[in-house]
Amino acid sequence: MNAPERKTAMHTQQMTYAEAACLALREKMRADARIVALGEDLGRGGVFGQYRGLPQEFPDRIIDTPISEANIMGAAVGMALAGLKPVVEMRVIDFALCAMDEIVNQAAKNRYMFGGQGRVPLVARMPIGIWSASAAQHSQSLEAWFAHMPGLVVAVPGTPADNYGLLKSALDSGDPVIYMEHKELWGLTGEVTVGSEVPLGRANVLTQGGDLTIVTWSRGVSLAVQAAASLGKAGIAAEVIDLRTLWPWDRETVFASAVKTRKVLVVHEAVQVAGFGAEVAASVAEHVGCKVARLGAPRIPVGYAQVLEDESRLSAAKIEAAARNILK
Amino acid sequence: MNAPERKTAMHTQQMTYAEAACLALREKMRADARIVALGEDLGRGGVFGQYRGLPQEFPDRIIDTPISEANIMGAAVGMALAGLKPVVEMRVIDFALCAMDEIVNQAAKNRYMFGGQGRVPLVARMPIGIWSASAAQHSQSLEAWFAHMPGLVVAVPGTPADNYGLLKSALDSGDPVIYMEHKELWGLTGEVTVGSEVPLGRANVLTQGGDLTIVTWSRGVSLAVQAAASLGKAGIAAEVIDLRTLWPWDRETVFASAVKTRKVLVVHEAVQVAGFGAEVAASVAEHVGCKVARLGAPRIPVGYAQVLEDESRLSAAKIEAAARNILK
Amino acid sequence: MVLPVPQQRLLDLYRVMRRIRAFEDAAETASQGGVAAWGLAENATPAKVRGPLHLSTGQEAVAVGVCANLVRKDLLTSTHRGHGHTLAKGADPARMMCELFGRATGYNHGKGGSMHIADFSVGMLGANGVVAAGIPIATGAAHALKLRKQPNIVACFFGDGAANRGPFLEGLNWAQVYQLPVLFVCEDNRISATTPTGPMTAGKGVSARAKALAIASEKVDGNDVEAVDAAAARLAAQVRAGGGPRFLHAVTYRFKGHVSVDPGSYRDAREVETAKQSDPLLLARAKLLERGVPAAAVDAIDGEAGQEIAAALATADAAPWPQASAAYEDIMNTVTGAWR
Amino acid sequence: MVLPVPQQRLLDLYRVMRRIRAFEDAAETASQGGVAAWGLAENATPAKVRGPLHLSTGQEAVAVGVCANLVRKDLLTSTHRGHGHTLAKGADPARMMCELFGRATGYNHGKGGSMHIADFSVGMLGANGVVAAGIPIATGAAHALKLRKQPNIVACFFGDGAANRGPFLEGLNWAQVYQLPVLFVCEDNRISATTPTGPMTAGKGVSARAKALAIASEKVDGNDVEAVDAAAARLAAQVRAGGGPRFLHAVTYRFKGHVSVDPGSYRDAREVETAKQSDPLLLARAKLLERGVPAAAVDAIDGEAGQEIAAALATADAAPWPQASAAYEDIMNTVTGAWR
Ligand SMILES: Cc1ncc(C[n+]2csc(CCOP(=O)(O)OP(=O)(O)O)c2C)c(N)n1
Ligand SMILES: Cc1ncc(C[n+]2csc(CCOP(=O)(O)OP(=O)(O)O)c2C)c(N)n1
Ligand SMILES: [Mg+2]
Ligand SMILES: [Mg+2]
Repeated sequence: MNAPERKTAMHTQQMTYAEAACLALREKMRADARIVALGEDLGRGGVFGQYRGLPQEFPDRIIDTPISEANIMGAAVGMALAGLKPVVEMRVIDFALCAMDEIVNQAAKNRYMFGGQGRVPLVARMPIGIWSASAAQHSQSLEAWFAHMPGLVVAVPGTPADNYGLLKSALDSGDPVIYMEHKELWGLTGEVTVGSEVPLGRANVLTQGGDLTIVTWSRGVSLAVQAAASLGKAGIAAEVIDLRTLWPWDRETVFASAVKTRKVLVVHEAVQVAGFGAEVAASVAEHVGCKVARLGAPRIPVGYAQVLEDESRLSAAKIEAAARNILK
Repeated sequence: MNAPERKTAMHTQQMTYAEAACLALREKMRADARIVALGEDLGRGGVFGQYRGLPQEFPDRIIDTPISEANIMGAAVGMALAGLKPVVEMRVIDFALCAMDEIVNQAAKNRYMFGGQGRVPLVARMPIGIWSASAAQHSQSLEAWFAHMPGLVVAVPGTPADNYGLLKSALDSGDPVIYMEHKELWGLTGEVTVGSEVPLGRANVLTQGGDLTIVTWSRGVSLAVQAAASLGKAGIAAEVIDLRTLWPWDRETVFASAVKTRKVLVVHEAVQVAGFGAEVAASVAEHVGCKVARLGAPRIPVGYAQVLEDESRLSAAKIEAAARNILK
Repeated sequence: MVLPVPQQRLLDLYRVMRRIRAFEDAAETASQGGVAAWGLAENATPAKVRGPLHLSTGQEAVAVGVCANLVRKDLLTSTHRGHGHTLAKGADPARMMCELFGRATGYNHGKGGSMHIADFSVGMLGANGVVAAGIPIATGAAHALKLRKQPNIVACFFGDGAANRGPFLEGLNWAQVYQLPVLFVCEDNRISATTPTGPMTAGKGVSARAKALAIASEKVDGNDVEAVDAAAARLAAQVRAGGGPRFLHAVTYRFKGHVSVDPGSYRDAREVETAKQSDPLLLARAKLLERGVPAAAVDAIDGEAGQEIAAALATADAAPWPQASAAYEDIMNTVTGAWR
Repeated sequence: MVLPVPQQRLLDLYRVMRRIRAFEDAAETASQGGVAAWGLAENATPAKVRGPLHLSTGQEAVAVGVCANLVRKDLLTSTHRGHGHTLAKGADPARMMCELFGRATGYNHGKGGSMHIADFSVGMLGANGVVAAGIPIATGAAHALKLRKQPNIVACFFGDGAANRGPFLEGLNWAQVYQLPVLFVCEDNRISATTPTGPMTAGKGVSARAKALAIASEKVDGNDVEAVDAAAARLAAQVRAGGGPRFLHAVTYRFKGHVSVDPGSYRDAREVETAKQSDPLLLARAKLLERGVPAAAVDAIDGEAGQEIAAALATADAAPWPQASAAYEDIMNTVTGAWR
């Protein structure tokens, strides 16, 4: 059933975060006929254009579905058990809440609970994050939930290159991957090395520095780099680490940086209380014993008006202020 | 519509954790006709006996429902908006995963999203924890998820007295409360001060000590007290703090103890990675800057066989070992 | 000029439909160019209405025909496409527009926007960003009304796409089991975002599903406000009399894209043009003229609606923004920052 | 002694039913006194079967009649009450008993127990602790079979209580929309844990719901294994021929409590006694005798089943426990402890 594999020579190309995902999926679908994608409105290329062109190339494998999140996810589990590799589109993570039994009790536990009799190699895409004026039910970031859940892999790409490379690795993982693209990054342009892969569990050190470590992911990445540049002008050298995957997460890289700088600031858009930043900060405190601080959203739903939404948003200025605070 | 309030004189009485909940609910239902309880099999007193006697006393207000977790929770939101105070029984938290949209997108956000036009004073009971040989889909503890979610209160009683006193406060909270009883505590007997209440957000310091602080809740409470007793024999004085509610949580009490002991061990049955222990440990590290450590379950589903289940279980011995480790 | 009663009712229905149309048109204009949704890049100059805006243009007759049979204390749950329901239930267009503009004087103090428009004071319990999520809430509200022995009913609006989600089954089953006072209203515009609903829906559609649960239903032309009004009158009366839930299946059409920034290019332009010939406002106007109501009287209603909405826009434009501190209100313990 | 073909089939069906009954009875005995479930206190001396045990005693004819029409490569999803389905699909009772005993040699290596009993090698994709959760999984498996152009079908078992959960609607709709090869089987024992299902279920029951989705259904006496076999044969053939999903509504009775430690005192004792007169094993035996099969031949089957299950118990009793380290297998990156 497999189409002949087309080898792609490595070359770099400018593209958006959405285009990077399209390209990764196209390559993988060409190489592996078991990959299908299912979700609402996919036949028109996905509501963010992240499947653009694929319905034309793979008319039988890009599947439009009824509005039935529970069944979309549950069906993907069944498909995986019966030999396919489904990519499940949840549109925004907020709607994945309609499919939590299927994700948590079914997809995540299947392999373990049945003693390894089956595997569930699905990739569940659930775009996260604040998205201009979309208010409380379309703006959540729940990566911490899935990091807490045994059996799940969690990927949180912050750049086009990582969205390309991680999506490919996710499709090879063999276990269910919660794949979280950020809704405000779709249009972000960057260089992608076509033909590359980004391994799960490997962080990316974006800037080197000895004064403090900033650990972040997803929407935080470009803002942290901006903040680091601004700090740099003031003579403060920040090491910015993009975790890229939260499970597994690259403890070695973070701990090594923490040992060097003795000050770790964790930055994420999600609510700070019980966010994944708590896991990183607690781990650093336990294993390195240095200073830690967190910057996340206050424990409020995301509001609609700009001024309210801004209270939940990250910004380079907020990151810079938090960095200066930990340096005090 | 309110029944005449019956004043209960304060007196203490021995009872089980399940009986304590029954008593609290009975008192509240007698005093406030707006309180109703709904869930599967409630008409027979609940599968753990935690509603025993109530169907007889309140035949119209203890409501048997179809197996429809999503609608049970969603209906409770509607009931609350239309003037009732529903107690929602989810049986075990694992089934509450079938109602996550209703809990997270509807119950938790309603008050905020609609600008305070309405309130959702519901109490969602979702028993947590490992329960002899019930395996991966009936043994979860997901308190960290709800602590992460703006709009929700989270209570995790560890004793009969607290199950009595917290359930009463939960019914007064005015906002949705995730009320997590532990399935292995139903039979636990203890002294209850009838007529008392336990405020939300106030921890209970169970033992005093200057050598280290053990912060825990729910199933961890009695095990930590046991471990502290054993440590005490070896001349180590542990201060055991039962948080009792995770949102709000009693940071002042924990920080004060941390300032004194300079060593904080957080203990919970839930998976350690991104558990609520991470929030406590990270907060202590940030605000007190002392040594922290965590003891939670490994990131595996709960297995069926005793030896597998034991890997996920807390024990006094494991707590003692972790305590000795942080003292090194 | 004294009109016979039926024309007065149609004029009243027409007036509310026209108010909705004017509101939607104004909101649509105010949203142009500024929504960072639907795959478009974020715009540097934000529009006055920044968030996703789901317009019910073309579907006014359903909201109006149903709500004409509700009293103020009756309750209503809505969908993401909720402006029409909210106005038809009696909300103030100016406070609604303030909400869409994200102002402190909006119904939700700027916290909700279009997708969460609500006016609890007239029993409108909120638009909802999650398809079908209003159904369980409506059944619960009806359950409370029954337990509290109140004489009111709940109208529960949802789209054709919602009938494929689990809560549709759970909610309808529940309402029938407990014989609750709820009128389910399926606004069947035959599309779910960009996907035609028909091929995604097994069997003979929503009425068959209601029937399988023994819930009596009626199907109406959802563009004919009198037909909707008449069917809703019958069904609401049965519900109000304690007969348990009823189901209204109203077939209509969505003139606009799924959200205001969606050009809807996945639809055949001719299909849209044809559908516009059954514009519920045109149909109602034609009926009025045919029955002898002078064009000037109808035009006057149009003019009043235009003025009313122009005033709403002006109010919204002049209204104050929320304070940043308001982000910590309407939620426990965050106002002091203590639990941040 | 050469029997005419129909009796051979009935004997075969009887043999599997008897195996299931013997398995359930033995498991029930092995679970006595040790389950810390259902409000009982934890017992100091754990039983051999520690976990919650949902017995299908009395319902054997449904599992057996349906699975007699499946081939090994056909797939099956089950419920919390899955022993019968698993045995009927061809699993080895000894490896099943090992699993119930929590031994390393069980199908799930002791990780799942009764509630997650499974034998993927015969296409039995698992019992499930969540009511109705098998339905979406079955539709997805069938979707894969169709996309991969495989000639097999999926049997999807669920209880009457499951028909009130959302995934029932979502899954049936999905199966019909994509015309998938799935046979839905409702094992209607008329109770959901301690709650009679009838009063919780609107309308004319599950078949009406299937019909509303245009899925053809048959209703059978679920205690008559020949009736189930015949109906399943018809429906499975239609499904296999590419006719899309079909629905079998089998009415039966649960002889035991909801779980093995539940005395079921909420039920009228006479109701249970009456029901036992329609014990599917008694009915099949009576038919066999009536048709001239000697009692000794039937007794022999009973004896063989008893021996087989006694052997399974002995195997399970002697089987090794899992190693503690096995807790970190079958899951990524935990085996090394690196990601603890
Ligand atoms: C649970 C859920 N899934 C998906 C969406 C995204 N979504 C918003 S509206 C819509 C289409 C809804 O169709 P229908 O119910 O017919 O309502 P209409 O938009 O036609 O009024 C979808 C898929 C959502 N909001 N909620
Ligand atoms: C989603 C969910 N809700 C509740 C339960 C608890 N529960 C287990 S079995 C059962 C009754 C199921 O009834 P039915 O589907 O008729 O199956 P039966 O037990 O009669 O075989 C319930 C409520 C569950 N396992 N999953
Ligand atoms: Mg529609
Ligand atoms: Mg049943």
